[in-house]
Amino acid sequence: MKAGIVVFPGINRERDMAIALELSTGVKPRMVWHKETDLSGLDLVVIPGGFSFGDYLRCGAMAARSPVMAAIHDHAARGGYILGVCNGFQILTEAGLLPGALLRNAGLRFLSMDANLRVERADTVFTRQYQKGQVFRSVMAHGDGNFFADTATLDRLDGEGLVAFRYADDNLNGSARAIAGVFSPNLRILGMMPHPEDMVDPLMGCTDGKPLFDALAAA
Amino acid sequence: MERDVNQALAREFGLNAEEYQRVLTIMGRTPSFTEFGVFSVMWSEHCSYKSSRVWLKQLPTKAPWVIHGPGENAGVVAIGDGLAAIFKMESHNHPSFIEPYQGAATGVGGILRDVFTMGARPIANLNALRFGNPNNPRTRRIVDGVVRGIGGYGNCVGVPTVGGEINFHPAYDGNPLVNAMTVGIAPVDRIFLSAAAGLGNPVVYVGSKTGRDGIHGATMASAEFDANSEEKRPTVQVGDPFTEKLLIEACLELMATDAIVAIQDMGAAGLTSSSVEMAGKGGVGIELNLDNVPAREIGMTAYEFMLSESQERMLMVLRPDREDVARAIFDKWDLDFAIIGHITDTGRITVRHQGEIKADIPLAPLNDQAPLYTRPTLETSKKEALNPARIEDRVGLTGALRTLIACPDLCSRAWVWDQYDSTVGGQTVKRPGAADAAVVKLEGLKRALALTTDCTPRYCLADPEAGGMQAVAEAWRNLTAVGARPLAITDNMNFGNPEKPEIMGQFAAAIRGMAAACEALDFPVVSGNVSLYNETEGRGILPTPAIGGLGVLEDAAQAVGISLAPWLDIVVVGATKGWLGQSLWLREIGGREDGAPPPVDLTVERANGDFVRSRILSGEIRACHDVADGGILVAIAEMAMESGTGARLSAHPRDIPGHAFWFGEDQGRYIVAVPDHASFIRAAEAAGIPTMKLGTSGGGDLTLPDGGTISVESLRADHQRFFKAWMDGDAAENRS
Amino acid sequence: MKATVTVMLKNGVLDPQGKAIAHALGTLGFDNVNDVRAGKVIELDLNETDAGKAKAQAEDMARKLLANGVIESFRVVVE
Amino acid sequence: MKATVTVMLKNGVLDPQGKAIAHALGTLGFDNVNDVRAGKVIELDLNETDAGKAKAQAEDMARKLLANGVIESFRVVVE
Ligand SMILES: Nc1ncnc2c1ncn2[C@@H]1O[C@H](COP(=O)(O)OP(=O)(O)O)[C@@H](O)[C@H]1O
Ligand SMILES: [Mg+2]
Repeated sequence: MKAGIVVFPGINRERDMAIALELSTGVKPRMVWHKETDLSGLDLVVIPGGFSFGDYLRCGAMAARSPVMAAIHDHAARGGYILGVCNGFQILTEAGLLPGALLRNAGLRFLSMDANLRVERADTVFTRQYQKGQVFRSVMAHGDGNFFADTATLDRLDGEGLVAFRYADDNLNGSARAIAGVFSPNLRILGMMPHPEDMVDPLMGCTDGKPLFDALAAA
Repeated sequence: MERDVNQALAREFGLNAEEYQRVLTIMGRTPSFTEFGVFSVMWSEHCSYKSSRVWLKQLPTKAPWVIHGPGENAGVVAIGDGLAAIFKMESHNHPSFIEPYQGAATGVGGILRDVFTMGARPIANLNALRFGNPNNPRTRRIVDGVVRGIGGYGNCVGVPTVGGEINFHPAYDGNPLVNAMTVGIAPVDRIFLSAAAGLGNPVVYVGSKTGRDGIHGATMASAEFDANSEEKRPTVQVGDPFTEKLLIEACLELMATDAIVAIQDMGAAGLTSSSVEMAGKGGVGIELNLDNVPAREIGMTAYEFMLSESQERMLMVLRPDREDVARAIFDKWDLDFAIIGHITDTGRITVRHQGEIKADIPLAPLNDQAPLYTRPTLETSKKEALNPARIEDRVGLTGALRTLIACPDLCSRAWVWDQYDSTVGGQTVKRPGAADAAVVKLEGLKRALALTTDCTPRYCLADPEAGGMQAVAEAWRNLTAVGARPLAITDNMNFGNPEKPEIMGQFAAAIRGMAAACEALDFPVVSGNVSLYNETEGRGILPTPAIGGLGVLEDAAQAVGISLAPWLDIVVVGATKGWLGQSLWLREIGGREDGAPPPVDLTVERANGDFVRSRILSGEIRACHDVADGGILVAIAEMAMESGTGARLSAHPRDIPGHAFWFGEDQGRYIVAVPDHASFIRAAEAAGIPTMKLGTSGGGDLTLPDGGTISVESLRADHQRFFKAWMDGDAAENRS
Repeated sequence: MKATVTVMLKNGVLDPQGKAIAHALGTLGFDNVNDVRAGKVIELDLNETDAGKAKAQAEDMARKLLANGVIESFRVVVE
Repeated sequence: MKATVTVMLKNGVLDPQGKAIAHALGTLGFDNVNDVRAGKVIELDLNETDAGKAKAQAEDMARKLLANGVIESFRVVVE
C-alpha cells in the first residue's frame, strides 16, 4: 500500500498521520503539496486534519477547490482508496466525494476529548481489523463536526450500510444519527471526524486507532 | 496627522519631563513626530523595562545547560540528543480586557513568534490566567472570550495547548491576566539570533501586510486603566492564525538553508523595536525605506508604519546572495516578502518615506540612555503565623472537602481545556489534568519535556518574598512530580503601578524570593516578561509572578500522572505541620484571607523532590501529586477523581488538628502511591526524608478518617459543576 | 461595483447559532424575538461596471465557493 | 417584522477571512475581485408591527450583543 498525505496550507495533523502510517506500513508516506497534480503510483490518498486555509468561510471549502483536487477526483474514479480525517472529512464532503456536510458543533464550542466510536461494519478495507459493533477510543478535536445530511440521504446511508462509525456514548457535536464517519458507495473512501492517528502509541494512552492503519497497510 | 513635538505630547506619549529632555539632548534638536514616536515606544515600560531592570538582574540565569538566557527573543536550554528547548512566557493583559477573544488570541500568536523566530518548531503552548470575581458578570464574558481566543488561535496553528492555570480574585476584576507560554524545539547548532550584521545586507519584511493596528500598544501596556480607557482605545489587533501557521512553516523552511543572518519577530512596537533591537544588538546601522513595506491600508504615514502592531510579521537580515531562495519560499506559502532596507555602518536608524527622511536617530544612545529607575520600595509588612489550634473547624472534613473541590479556584478546569486541542502533533503523553506537569514527547525520540505554569498570588500578596519563592518551588515540584529533571524557568512578572513604593516593594521582594529558589534548586531564569501598571482606578492586582517551568525526562515511558490505581499504599512525602495561614481552607471555609503564607524551606524542598524523582524513575511510585492548594485531602481527592478509584484514609497524628492536617498547605510535599509503603518508607528514612502512610487505594468511595464516606462519582459531579453551570448559555457570544 | 452575497442555512438545517443568539437575547430581556437565523455576508468589490454582469459573476462565485448547496442558500444584491 | 442586522469588521481592522476568500476566488479564476470583506448577518423575526420600533430594538440588540463594538460596526434593515 503506497500512501500519500495531501498537505493544504493550514493543515496541521499531517505529521501525526505520517507517524501512524509509517508505524503500520513501515514506509514513510509521500507528502503531497496541494498544488501538485499527479497522484499516480499512490494506492491510498490521505487528507489529514487541521485548518486548511484557516477554515475561513467554511471548513474545507477552499481546500476542496485547490489544484490537487482534480487528481483526487481522478484517484477516486479509478477506485483508489481515500481517507479523510477531521478537516479531511470536511474537505471530502465539500468536494462532493462524500455526502452531507459538517456544521458547527451543537454546543458552538471546540471539543477536544476522547470519543468512543462504534464500528458499524467490519468488512471494509478500513475496518476489517475491528469487529462489527466493537467500540474503540479515538481523539476528537474539532469545532465543526456536526454531521448533517437530509433525511433521504441519511436513510440511504443507513440503508446501504455506508455509515462507518457512530459515537457510542455522548453525541456531543450533535451529529445526525450520531454519525462519526461515512463511506462512499464503493467503500473505498472513508471520512471521519475523530482522529485514529493520535491513538497508535501506548505512550499516548491507547492504541485503539492502530487497527485501522494496520488494515490499510495489509491492503 | 503629524503633531508638534513638545512637552505636552511627551506627556501624552507617556514620557516625563526629564525623559523628554533626554530625547532633546540625544537628538540635539527637536525630534520629528516619527522620531519621537520611536523614542516613546522604545522608552515605554514595556520595551525598556525601566522600572524592573535593576531588579531582574538579581535573577540567576546560568547553568551548564543554559545556551541563551534572558536578552534573546526566548530562553534556550540544552535538553539532550543534540536538541534545545526554546521557551518564553508573555502577557497580553490589557488587550484581553478590552477585547478578550482577540487579546488572548494575539497573545498566543505573539509568544509563538518569539519562539519560532529562534529556529524552533513550537511543540506546546501553556497559559496562566487570572480573572476577577466570578459573580461579576463581566468576568464571565472575559473568561469565555479568553478561553475561546486561546483555543481559536492555538488550535488553528496546530500547536497543542497542554497546560496552564486559572485563579479568580476580585483584585483582577478590572484587570485580568493573560500570560501565554510557548515551548519549541531546535537542534542546538541551528539557533537563530537577532543581532544584525553585514554592511549592505538586505533587511527583509515577511508575513502579513501592515495596517494601523494597535498603534501605541506598547505604551498602552504600560499605562493604567481609568474609566475612559475604553473610549480612548486604539484599534484592536485581530489575529490571523492561518497566516501565522504559514509563517511558521515558511520560516522553518528558510531556516533549513543558510540564508538568514538575523531574524526577529515584530511584536510590541512592531517595526520600531524589531529594527532598533536588531541593529542595536549587532552594533550596526539600519536604513529602512517605508515605501516598500507591504501596506494593508492607504495613506499610512511613517509614524504609523513604525508604530503599527499588526500581527504575523517578521523582520530578517539575509545574505544578499540568498534573496531568491528566500523569496521563493515565501511565494510558495503566499506570504508577503519585501526588501525594505539594508544594514549600514552609521550606527543610526534612518527611515525614508516618500522621498523624505522621516527619522534619523543614533542607536547607541536610544538604547543605552533609555531611562532606568531604582524606584522607591516599601516592604510589605510581615503577617503573623496563625496557630492552627486557635482556628476552629465548624464544618468537618467531609463538608470542607466537598466545598473546596467545588470552589472556583479548585474545581475542574475540564470545561476550559476541553476547548483546547491538546493532542495535535501526536506526542502528548500527559494531557491537562492527567499529571502535575504536561508531558510532551519529542517526535521520533524517547525523550520528553515536562511543562508547567505556577503561581499562588494570595501568598504573594501576604508575603511577596515567600510567594515568589513558593512559585518557583511549586513549578520545580510539579516537574519533579512527573519524574522530570527541572531545567529552567521563564517568568511573567505581573504587578501594579511601579511608581507606588508598596508595589515596587512587592516586585523587589518577589524577585528576591524567586532568585533564592532558582539558586537553591539549580533552576535558572532564561527568559521572561514584565507587565506593570496592572491597575484599574488605582486598585492594583495581586502581585503575580507567574512561573513557567521546563524539565526533561530521558524516557517518556517513565512519566507518572496523578491517576490513582487500586490496591496501592498512599504515602505523603514531606513534613506536615498544618499550615492554615493563607490556605484555601481558611478562605473558603473560615471566610478570611489571613496570616502568613506557608514558608518554603529550599533545602528540604530539594531533598524531598530529589527523593521522589529517584523513586519515580525506579518505577516504585505509580502515581504522584504535589500537595498544593487545599492540602493533602484535596490532593488525594484529585487523584481519586482522575482514576475513579477511591481510598480509605487513616487517622491523623494527634498533635495536629484534623482540618489543619488534611487541608493545611505546608510546602515541599507530595502524595505518592506505591505498592508497598513499608519498603518505601524505609528508603525515605534512610535518605532522611519524612513520610507518613495515609491509607490505601481501592473501591469507589473515599473514606475519610473521621468516618465520613463520599463516592468518587459524587465528588466528581461537585468538582465539575462550577464552570458548566457558570458558562452554559453563553455560546451566542461566539466570535469568528 | 459592489456585490453583497448573503449566505443562510437552508430551512430544515439546524441553526444552533441562531438558537443561541435567541436565547441570549431573551436573557438580556428582549422578549419579543420569535426567531433568529444567523448567516454570513460577503461583500465583493468587483472590477465591473455592468450591474447584470456583476450579479452573474457574484452568483457564480457563490455557487462555486461562497455557499455550500447542501446546507446553504444565497442571495446576491448589487449596488 | 423582520429585521436584518449586518455586522462587519470596522474599517482598518484586519479581516483574515475576507483576505483568504479573495485569494481563493483568485485561484478559481475570478480575476476581477478588488476586495472582499466577510461579515455576519443575523435575521431577527420580531413580534413588533411598527417599523421604527423594530429598528430601534434591533439596533439595541446589536449594540448589546450582536456586534462587538470594539472591532465591529453594524447596520439594520427592517422589512
Ligand atoms: N521577568 C523577566 N525575567 C527574565 N527575563 C526577562 C524578564 N522580562 C523580560 N525578560 C527578557 O528580556 C528580553 C526582552 O523581553 P521582551 O521585551 O518581552 O521581548 P520581545 O519583545 O521579544 O517579546 C527577553 O529576552 C526576555 O526574556
Ligand atoms: Mg521578540
